[in-house]
Order: sequence, then C-alpha cells, then structure tokens
Amino acid sequence: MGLALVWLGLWGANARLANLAVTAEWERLRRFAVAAIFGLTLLTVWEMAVTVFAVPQVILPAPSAIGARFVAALPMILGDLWQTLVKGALSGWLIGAAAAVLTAIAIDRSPFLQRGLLPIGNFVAALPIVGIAPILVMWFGFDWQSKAAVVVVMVFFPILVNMVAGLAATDALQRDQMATWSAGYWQSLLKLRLPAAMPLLFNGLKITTTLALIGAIVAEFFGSPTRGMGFRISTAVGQMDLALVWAEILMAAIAGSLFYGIVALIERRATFWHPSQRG
Amino acid sequence: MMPSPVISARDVSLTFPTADAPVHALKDVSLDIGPGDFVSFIGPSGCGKTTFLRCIAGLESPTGGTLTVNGMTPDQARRARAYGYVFQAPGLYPWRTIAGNIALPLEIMGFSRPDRAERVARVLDLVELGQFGGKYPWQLSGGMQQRASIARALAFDADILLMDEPFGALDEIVRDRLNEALLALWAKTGKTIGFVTHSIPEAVYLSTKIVVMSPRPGRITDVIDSPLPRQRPLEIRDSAAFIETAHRVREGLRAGHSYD
Amino acid sequence: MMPSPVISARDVSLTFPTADAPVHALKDVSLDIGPGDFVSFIGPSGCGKTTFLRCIAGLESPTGGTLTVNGMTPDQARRARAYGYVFQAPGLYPWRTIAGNIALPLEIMGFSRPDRAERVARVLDLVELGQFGGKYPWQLSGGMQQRASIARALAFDADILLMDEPFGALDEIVRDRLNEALLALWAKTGKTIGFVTHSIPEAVYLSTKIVVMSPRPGRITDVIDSPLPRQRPLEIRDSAAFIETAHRVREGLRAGHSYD
Amino acid sequence: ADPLTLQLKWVTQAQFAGYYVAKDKGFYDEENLDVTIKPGGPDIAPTQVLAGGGADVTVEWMPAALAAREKGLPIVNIAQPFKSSGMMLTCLKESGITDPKTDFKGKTLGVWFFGNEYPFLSWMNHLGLKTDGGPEGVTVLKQGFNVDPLLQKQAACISTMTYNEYGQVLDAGLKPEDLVTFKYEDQGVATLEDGLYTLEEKLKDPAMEDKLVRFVRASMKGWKYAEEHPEEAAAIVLENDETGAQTEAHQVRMMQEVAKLTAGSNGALDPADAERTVQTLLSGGSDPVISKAPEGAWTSAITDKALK
Amino acid sequence: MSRVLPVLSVLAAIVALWYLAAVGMNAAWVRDQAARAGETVTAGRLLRETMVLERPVLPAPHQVAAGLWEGVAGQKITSKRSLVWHGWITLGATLAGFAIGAAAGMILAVGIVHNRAMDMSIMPWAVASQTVPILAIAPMVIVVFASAGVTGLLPKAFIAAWLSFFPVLVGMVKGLRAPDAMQMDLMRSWNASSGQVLRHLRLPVSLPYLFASLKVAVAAALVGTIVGELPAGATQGLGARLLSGSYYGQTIQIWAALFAAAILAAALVWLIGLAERITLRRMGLSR
Ligand SMILES: Nc1ncnc2c1ncn2[C@@H]1O[C@H](COP(=O)(O)OP(=O)(O)OP(=O)(O)O)[C@@H](O)[C@H]1O
Ligand SMILES: Nc1ncnc2c1ncn2[C@@H]1O[C@H](COP(=O)(O)OP(=O)(O)OP(=O)(O)O)[C@@H](O)[C@H]1O
Ligand SMILES: Cc1ncc(C[n+]2csc(CCO)c2C)c(N)n1
Ligand SMILES: [Mg+2]
Ligand SMILES: [Mg+2]
Repeated sequence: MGLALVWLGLWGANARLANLAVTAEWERLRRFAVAAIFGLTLLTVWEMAVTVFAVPQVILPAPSAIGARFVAALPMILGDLWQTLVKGALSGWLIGAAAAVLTAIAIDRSPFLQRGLLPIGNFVAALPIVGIAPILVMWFGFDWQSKAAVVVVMVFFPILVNMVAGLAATDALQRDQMATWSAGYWQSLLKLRLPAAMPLLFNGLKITTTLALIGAIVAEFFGSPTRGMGFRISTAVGQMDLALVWAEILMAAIAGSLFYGIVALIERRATFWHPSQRG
Repeated sequence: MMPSPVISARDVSLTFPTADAPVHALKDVSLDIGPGDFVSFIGPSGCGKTTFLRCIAGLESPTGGTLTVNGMTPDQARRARAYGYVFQAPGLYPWRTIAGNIALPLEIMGFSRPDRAERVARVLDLVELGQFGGKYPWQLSGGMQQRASIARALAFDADILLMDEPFGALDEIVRDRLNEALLALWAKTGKTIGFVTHSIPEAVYLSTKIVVMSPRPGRITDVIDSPLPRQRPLEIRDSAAFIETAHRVREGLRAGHSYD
Repeated sequence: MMPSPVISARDVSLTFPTADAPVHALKDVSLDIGPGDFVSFIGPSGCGKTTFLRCIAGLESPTGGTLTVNGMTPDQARRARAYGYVFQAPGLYPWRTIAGNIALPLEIMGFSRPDRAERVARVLDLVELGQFGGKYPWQLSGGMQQRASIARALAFDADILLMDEPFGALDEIVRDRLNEALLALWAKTGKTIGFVTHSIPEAVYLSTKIVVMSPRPGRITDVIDSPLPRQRPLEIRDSAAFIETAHRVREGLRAGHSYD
Repeated sequence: ADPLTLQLKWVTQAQFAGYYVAKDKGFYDEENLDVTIKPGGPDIAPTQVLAGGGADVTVEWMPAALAAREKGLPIVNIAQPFKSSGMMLTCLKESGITDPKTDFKGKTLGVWFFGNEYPFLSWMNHLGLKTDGGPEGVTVLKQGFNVDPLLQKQAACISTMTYNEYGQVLDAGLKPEDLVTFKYEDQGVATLEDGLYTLEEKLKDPAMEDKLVRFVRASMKGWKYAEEHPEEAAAIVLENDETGAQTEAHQVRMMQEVAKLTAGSNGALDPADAERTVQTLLSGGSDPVISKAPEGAWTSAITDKALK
Repeated sequence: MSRVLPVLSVLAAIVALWYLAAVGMNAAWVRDQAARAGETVTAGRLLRETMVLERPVLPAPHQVAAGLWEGVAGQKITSKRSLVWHGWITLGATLAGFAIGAAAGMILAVGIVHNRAMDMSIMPWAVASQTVPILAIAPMVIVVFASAGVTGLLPKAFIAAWLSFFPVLVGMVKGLRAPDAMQMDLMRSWNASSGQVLRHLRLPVSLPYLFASLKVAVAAALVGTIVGELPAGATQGLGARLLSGSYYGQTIQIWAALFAAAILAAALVWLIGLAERITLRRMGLSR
C-alpha cells in the first residue's frame, strides 16, 4: 500500500517534469532527471519492500547494502570491468560487428551467396551461446580471447539480420537514379545503400551492445582466470556475498548503459536525416 | 539524307502484370529521335510517357519490339553514361546537402574535386538555388527540391537528357527563365533531349518534335515536327506558327482523351 | 457589412532555425478569407505558400502574429476536422490500395462502411480513376497518384479545403475538367478553399481572391479581388476582365522575382 | 505422507545414490515421508535455495556451509553420510610436479569456484602459496564443468573427485601412470563433504524435527543399501536422471568410489572431523576461509534420535 | 533447384573445411597419445584417428550427424535420451517467453512513443535491464520463483522473455517513429487520434523493423530458455542436455544438442520470415 503510494507520487512528479516546457539547454538535464527519478522510485520501492517483507540478505540485499559494498569493492570491480568489458566484450563486439557487416555485403553482393550463405549463416548464428561457450573456452583458452569469441558469435546474427534488411531499404527511385548514372556496384553501395542502411545497422549495433556484455560475462561462467565480472558474480553467489553480486551487476548496468549511450550518440550523429531522429 | 537516329524505337510494347488485369503501358510504339533533337512527350496522365522514358534509359525492359540508343541497347548506353535523367519526383538523398546531392553523380563518374565544386556552383546558380547548397532536402520547398534535381542532371554532360516533368512545380516566371536556359544549353551543346510536359505552350516552345500520346493502351497518336526555327526568343510564342502548332497539339490531346 | 472571416491572419511570421542562418519563411503576413471564398496563392517557389497553408491547417505554429480559423486557433480547428488538405506530393500509403487510401480518412472519422464505399466510388469517378481503385500507389503514374490524393481530400466534406498545387502533374485537358469539377463542387457546397498554384490562368479562372507572394522573407505583395462572376464557363478565359486580371497577377509575380 | 524437499549439490549422479535408493526402495514411504529430490547444477547454491525456502534439507560441503553461516545464514549440519573427502588435485606427469611443497610455484591450477574453492584455498594457505597469479604463487583458473583443461594442457593440474572427474580423465584415454594425484586426505587438509544441512529455525519445530529424524534414518538406510548393491544403485540413479546423459559404466564406477567415502559413516557427524575441518579452514596464512570458530554449526540431535 | 544448389555448395564447402579443421585440431591429442605410448604416427593413422576420437576437440561432421541421428531417430521421442523430447520442452518455454517478451516489447514501445515521461524514464532502464547478466540472476530468479511455488516452464519463460523483449522494444521504437513528416501531417490534418495513427500509419511503417527484431528476439528467447534450463535443476530441455554433456565431457553429445538447438532456432527464424513475407505480400509491400 505504502509502496504503491510512493510509486504513484514519484511517477506523477516525473510525468509533470517530462511534460514541462523547457529550453534546449535544460533539455539534457531534464532527460537525466526524469530517468533518475524513475530509478529512485524503483530503488525506494525495492528498499522498502526488502525491509517490510524482511527478505533475507542472501536472497535479495537492500540497495543501501549494495551501495556500501559497491564503494568498498570499487577497485576490484573496476579491475573486473576492464577484464570483461574492455578486453572481452568490446573487442568481440568490434570484430563481430565488422564480420557481420562484411558478410551482409558479401551476401548482398552475390545472389549465389545470398541463397547459400544466409540460411546457413542464420543457422550457425543461432547456436545458443551457453552451448558454444564451453567449446570456445576449450578452443581459445581461459583468458579474454575465448570471451571475445563468444561475443563475436553472439552479436553476429542480430547485426547481420539488420544490416541485410538495411541494405534492402532503399526506394526504387533512389536505385533508378544510381542506374542512370551507371554507378558501379561499389559506388552505389558506398553512396546509397550504406547510408540508407545506417538506421537499421544502428538498430543492430544498439541491441548488441548489451548482448556483448552479457555474452562476455556468461562465458566466464564456463572457465576464466580469477578476475572478471562473470567470475566474481558466480564466486560471490557461491560465497553468499549477494551484495557483491549486485554491486557487480550495478557496475555492469552502468557500463552497459554507457556503452549503449555512446552508440546511440553516434547513431544520432550518423543518421540525423532519418525521420526518427528529426523528431 | 537523314542522319542516323540516336534513339530508335520499333514496335515497343510494355505490359505490367498486375494482380488483376495486365496493364498495357505501351503498345507498338515506334519513334526515331535524331541527334540534337528536342522531343517533347505530351499526353493524358497514365498514357505511358514516364514508362517510355524509362525504357529509353534502360530502367525498364520492353516486353516487345526493339529499342536502340546510339546503335546500342539502352542498357549498354546506360552503362556508357549516356543519360542525364530528371525524375518526376525530386528523389534527393536525405543524408546529403543540396550541393552534396548534385555532386553525387560527379563523384560517381570520377570528376576531380575542384571540377566538381565548380560545376555544382554553376548549376546551382542556373536553377537559382545559389544560397541553398548547404541545406538539406527536407529544408527546401517542393519547387526548390525539383530544381535541385534538375541541377543534378545538368551537372555532368550527358549526351542524352531525359526530363520527366521537370518544371511541373515551378511558377511561370521561373519556368520561363529555365525554359530559356534549357534552350541555350541545348543550342550550345547539341544534346538530344527527351522531355515530358503537360504544358502545351512549353512543349511547342521547346521542341523540334512533339509526340502526342494516348492511354489504354499507351501509344503514340501524333508526331508533330515543329515549324519553328532553332533560335527561339520568348516572343515567338505570339507567332502564328506557334499558335497553329499549339492548336494541333491540343486537338491531338483532346482526341486521346475522348477515348475515356 | 462583410461577413466575419473564416480565416484571419494578423502579422503572421514563421522563422525556421537551421544550422546556418535562420530562414524567414513568412514575415508579417496579414490576410482575411471570408466564408465561401476561393483564394489562390501564387508566387515564386520558396516564397512560403506551403508554409502559410500549413499554418492555417495547424501543422506548423507561427513564431509571431495571430491566426484564427472560425474564431478558433488553427489547432482547435484541426481537431474539429475542419480541413481537407491536398499535399504538394501525393503521399499515398504504399500498403493500401488507391481505394484503401481514399477510405482511410473516412475510417478515421468514423464513416459507416456503405457510406465509405459510396464516397470512394464517387470521388474516384470524379478524378477519373474509376478503374484503378484496386491498384497500389506504385502501380500508378505520377499524375494518377496526384489525382488519388485529391480524391482523398474530397471524400469527406471538410468545410475548408486546402490544396497545395493539386493539378501540377496533370495535363491541360484533365486539368480543365478538374477545374470545372472543382468549381462545381465549390458552387454546390460553398466550401472555403485555399489553393496554391503556379498557373496564372488557373488562379484567375478559379479564384475570388488571388494572393501574390514573394520570397526572402516570404510575404504577401498583392491581393487581387477577382472581378469575374461566380458562374464561370471555360470560355470566360477569353474575356477582357480575365485577361486583365491575369496581367495584373503576372506583373505582381514579376515584381516578386525582381528582388533576386 | 509428510512432504519434504531435498536440494542436491549437483546433478543427478551416484554421488547422491543413497537418497535415490531410499526413495526408490520405499524407505521414505516406510517413514511416511514424501521426499522430493531436486537436482542441483552449476550456479545452484544449495544454501541459497535453503534460505529462499525452496528446500527443507540440502546436501552441502562443510566449508561452504560454514562460510555461509559466517555470512549470517543460520544453517546447521544434522547428519554426515560422507566420512572422508574425495577431493584431489590431478596433474599431468609431464608437468614435472612431484611434491606440492616445492613444485606448484608458477604453475597453473584448475579450481572449482562457486563455494567449492575453500578447501583449495586453505591448502594453498598451508603451503604458503599465493593464488593471485604472481610468480611466487600459483595461477588459478576457474575450471569449467569438465576435465578438458587437463586434456588440452591449459592447466598443469585440475581439481578432481575420486569418484567422478578422475574417472573421466581415465576414460579420455590417459593412463594412471601419465598422472600424479594429490588427495586432500593425504595432504592433511581434508574437509568434510556432502553433509545434510537445514536451517536452525526448522529444528525448533518439533514436528519438523521429527520429520528430519525420519528422513535421516531412511536416507542412511538408503546409503547402506547402495554401498552393498552398487550396480542396482547405479541403475536407480540412471532411472532418475532426466537428462539421459549418464552412462551406466560411469555411474557404477562412481558408486563404487563413493561407497569408499561413505563406508566409515553411520550418518552421525564425528565432532572430531568437524573440528579438524574448522581448524583447516581457520589456520594458515593471511586469508583464512572463516575468521572464527563457529558455534552451533552442527548438532547431533537428529542423528541421536534417528540412529538409536 | 536454383534455391537448393547454392545452399548445398556452401554446405559442402563448410563440411570440407570442417573436416580439415577436425584433423588439425584433433591431431595434437592423437600425437600426444602416441607419444605417451611410445609410438610414432603416420599421416594415414592421424587421419583415421582424428575422425573417430571419443572426446575430440572438434568432432568430425559425421560424428555429429551420427549423434544427432541417434538423438532424434534412435530413440522413442518420449525417451529422455531423445533430442526431440528435450527440444519439445525447450520449445514450449521458448515460445511462451517469446510471446511474453514480444508483447511486452511492443506494448512498452507504444507507450514510449506516445508518452514523454515513459520515453525518458523507461528507455534507460530497459537498457540497464539488459546489462544485468541474466545467467547470474537466473538461479536467483529460479529460486525466487520456486519459493513462490512457481516451477517448470514459467521461470524459464520469464528469462526468455527478459532477453527477447529488448530487441523488440528497440526495433519497435525506431519503427514506430519511422513514418515521414508528410505521412504524419496527413494524419494530423484528419485529426486522427493517436490510436488511429498507430493502427493506420505507425504500425504498417514499423513492420520491417518489427520483423527484423522478432527474428533476433526469437533466437534470444531460445538462448534465454537454455540459460534458464542450466540452473533449473538441469533436468529437462536442450540446455540441461548441453550442460550434462559438457559436464561429462561428451563432446559429441554437446554438439548434437547444440545443433538441435540451432535447428530449432533456425526453424523459428524461418517461420517468422515466412510470416513476414506473407504479411508484406498481403499488404502489397513486397514488389
Ligand atoms: N523544415 C524546414 N526547415 C528549414 N527551412 C524550411 C523548412 N521548410 C521550409 N523551409 C524554407 O521555407 C521557405 C518557404 O518554403 P515553402 O515550402 O513554404 O515554399 P513554397 O512557397 O511552398 O515553394 P514551392 O512553390 O517551391 O513549393 C523556403 O525557403 C524553404 O527553404
Ligand atoms: N510498376 C507498375 N506496375 C503496374 N502498372 C504500372 C507500373 N508503372 C506504371 N504502371 C501503369 O502504366 C501506365 C503508364 O504509366 P506512366 O507512369 O508511364 O504514365 P505517364 O504517362 O508518365 O503519366 P503521368 O503524366 O501521370 O506521370 C499507367 O496506367 C500505370 O498505371
Ligand atoms: C562448475 C562446477 N564444477 C564443479 C563443481 C563442484 N562440485 C559440485 S558437486 C561435485 C562433486 C563432483 O562430482 C563437485 C566437484 C561446481 N559446483 N561447479
Ligand atoms: Mg509520369
Ligand atoms: Mg510548396
């Protein structure tokens, strides 16, 4: 009951804030504030629920406890972040994205490959990570390389699907124009199809930022050195240190959101012309 | 002796298969266009003007008859970059500025950077959009977009210029000025021009040959060779020859309409 | 005493902020349009005709001045479904057939199914597309698409009809016929019509009031009340009053162009 | 019948044969119990399931249980079917390791985490080796589910259980003479494995206590039966494995090995063993697994009643 | 025929490469074994033995095929050794999770597009939700569900839904915002309600985005289910099968389960592609 009240109160404030007319300079701050208040609402409800229902710490720790643990263990958590996000997820994401884009182009370039590779590509990419992870750990060793490999496999398919759809997203008139200028394949790719594919490509890139992080973390469950977010989480669960688990999750959420945010920012720059960006 | 035609159509037909009945967009169209001809196509909407222009440009394949351009198939001619084409809709790429859009075919055809800049500036001035090179297409009015697309087709020097209602969205004054500019360009370069319009005076004023078409099935009902001289001041529109030709075109058009 | 105006603009201005210099699309535009007026807007491309029509329809908010429609704000009038709007480009939805496109606003406004079918058939005939109801937009020629979009705006009985170059892509014959049909509709229903055109004869033939505009900044340079009677056979175009009015419009246009 | 849920530490295999046999042979029925056996798996922390109310009793290793207790989860050992430890480190002979005291330094060792790392860590503490990967210590790998790191030579040694992974190494084609093994028992760092644990508060309820007494009695009957009939026990385990992944040969061998570990126990926890476990975990090095001796972490209340 | 040929030739190329890789990757083990036995290996022996290892680093294609055949056709489909049975279990949870996730994604996307407060508050948290490593909280989810008395399909479906709602959300938000200005203006000039704009304009325009997202989402749902099956007590489903295979080092069993899962995913993706083609054709959008 009290929970519902807190929820309604804060949500109301938020709705008012969101609909307030503000100048452009304040817009950024406002967006941030709205998201923050929403988060605060969630946290408050969580903290109250944990206290009211006396949930045991080993099931769900209170946000305050998580915060304290987060601060205390920050150096270690940052070390884990470096291992998992930068070495594992980021490198894998970059390789996977590049591979998917190139494959999409190859598929698009050759009708033969399109018919031959796309179904098989779909199939290979549909291999579930939890199945591939142990195999890739066996192949690429325990360190970040195997995590990157898992991420490559994981992000490949979503980017490929979106990129293939994107390359097909030109309209007939635009293609006819290229034809009248007798543009070569690469020219019309570079000047028409790639720009036109950007909105869908970024769709894929955005979805996979979070997948990459999950992939790298999950892969650590199947073997890892004694650092990394996945390692720490599974070890901490085993040690009943749930506050540390959530502190790592918090870090993952912050880093992942940042990752996503950066990609979204680049998207805004690169596809400024698309109706969805012109508001 | 006639010079051998640049574009030569013999019994060209094109049928679109659609879900219900097939559409006969063109039926047995025969036409010769000589080098340096300025040919206007006029006719009720849906009579196949756009379709015929697209066939010439190799964008559509006739389902019957033969069509040659400079002795080649339209497709070969397209590959040889024989055409400048102004489409009925502006079709500018939203991610490029107006200047960028005009420069695009130049980039594709490998013009050097300074050459590109010079040409873009020249054609932008020609269509009176000098100050708008840095704007994006959605920031321009409809007529301005149309002019940008004309400028784009003029920027490179294709021998054959195909224009599908290029001046439809322009007011009389600009239209007159662009008509004059087009004639000047044509006189200077000797291009072969195929031009779709709905304006009878425009067709008569510009063309050496006026092709009147009629729909269902799309076909040519009349081909009028203009009696006007190649040098055409605007005042020529008050001459008897002009008015007489316009009259003949109007009659042809009306006949085409009487079918429905 | 004048009846109170349906549309009343006082010092309406609109500035688009763009990356470089802001564009003054409209500056201090004042105009009254009475009930049953047929007002044509004419002017060089980019002079703000479309922008002004969009302001009237509540699709764009002026950055200065006041604008009322039936005593309401344009936005309230829009909510009251006071407008039928024909855009400069056809803007048909590609996933609906022509008939489906025309039926769409009717569905949205809650017309009954038989009523819809009856109206769609009627307006399709009016724009001479009777056989094309089942086709998809891309299967139609440019002019046919334009006519479909006119039919769509006529299908429901809005009191105010705003038309942005509706007949730009049509040939003279169809255009004449549609002009007549539009006049007949106007005479029968007493709609208030705002009409953008680039054709001086068309503007003079149709309108009770002709508004001449000029660009940079977009503004009204002349408002001409037509001396022609409300009943207008096609032959009226040869009358002295007609020719005189057309002349005055042409002068106004020319003056607008002389600025650049 | 009275319902009772048992959470296993790992997947269905002969390691837990006693419980499956008791269920299959009707020993639980005889005690008027309706026992649900929940298999575990990687990332199932039995103690967490217990805390969440998902089970009444769980099979857990004492180091993990004591660590959880120190974290504030009041869990208590009520019975100890496994007398001795089956844990060992298995090394490739070609890695050149012969003596733990001298040869581990600089080597890569595979270890199970998720609460199973405590015995290893305290052993390394005893040896005075750091586990942070520095040149003066050992490099630790979080070992996955299987013995591949040894076969692929990604680690010099890996953790194995006598009854399971060691057999898999042999199955994979390596000969005992290719290997060197170090049992935790032999190294003097053995800790108690596979005990039965429940929450303190459950013991306060007499009805629950009675159920637990009956459960432990029936389970031990199952264990003793399994020890005597390894083939049949293995077959019962196979019958209960829903993944269909187990092979008969492997389970029979596992049963035989497990029997060696349960042999010395009638189910009652020997306090001396427990004290020894506590000492092992407490002593040695800077980084003990638990910081102080626990109180009330085991009780004989249940086994006293069950076994009389 | 022209559709089968390219697939077959690409397939043949892959199988050939695979055989090569199998020889290459398994060779070390064969050599080591021979060295331990004090023997030398000839090329012929290497070739022969790398094809038939019981625990290969990379099983040869025919070994996987045999494993797959054995799992699919070699058992009664009700047997717990049957891949069909395990696949069926996984499919149920996948479909349930996909349905929940896709519905949630679409509903949230509609909310985000129509409500500024939702746009600003939900999107960042939806992103954050996806960065929560699901495998880490999967056991907790299962534990929490179990302590609430919910077991079986639902907890797995929940995890599947968790993973699959996000692609749908992102794609739909983009798609629902894709109508161009004039299309929107038309609607505004008719004073269409936001519901009508949604139905008649935003939804049709968003379809290409939706279908691309659904394909990703269904694959994600399968992954989610399999992840959920790991800690669910690891008893039933392809996930459990994968895991137990992994735990007992039965490489071929892993690969067979893996392929079964991939076939399942590919079939689901193909079904959505089919739905896409049919929808687009019925809407007259496929040319
Ligand atoms: N979204 C926009 N952003 C920036 N500038 C704009 C935008 N829309 C229109 N403009 C500018 O406003 C001016 C008036 O445009 P408008 O479309 O009203 O012209 P118009 O009179 O309808 O011309 P036309 O006859 O060519 O259609 C033009 O200079 C145009 O560049
Ligand atoms: N892709 C297509 N599929 C089916 N029918 C088509 C297609 N394109 C054009 N048509 C039909 O072909 C006929 C001729 O069309 P076309 O575009 O050539 O006319 P047009 O003379 O250019 O008319 P307008 O002056 O209106 O542009 C029309 O009836 C049209 O419906
Ligand atoms: C990934 C992983 N591997 C091993 C264990 C440890 N474990 C649990 S029960 C048992 C007995 C052996 O068969 C062992 C070794 C684990 N928890 N997680
Ligand atoms: Mg046309
Ligand atoms: Mg305009």
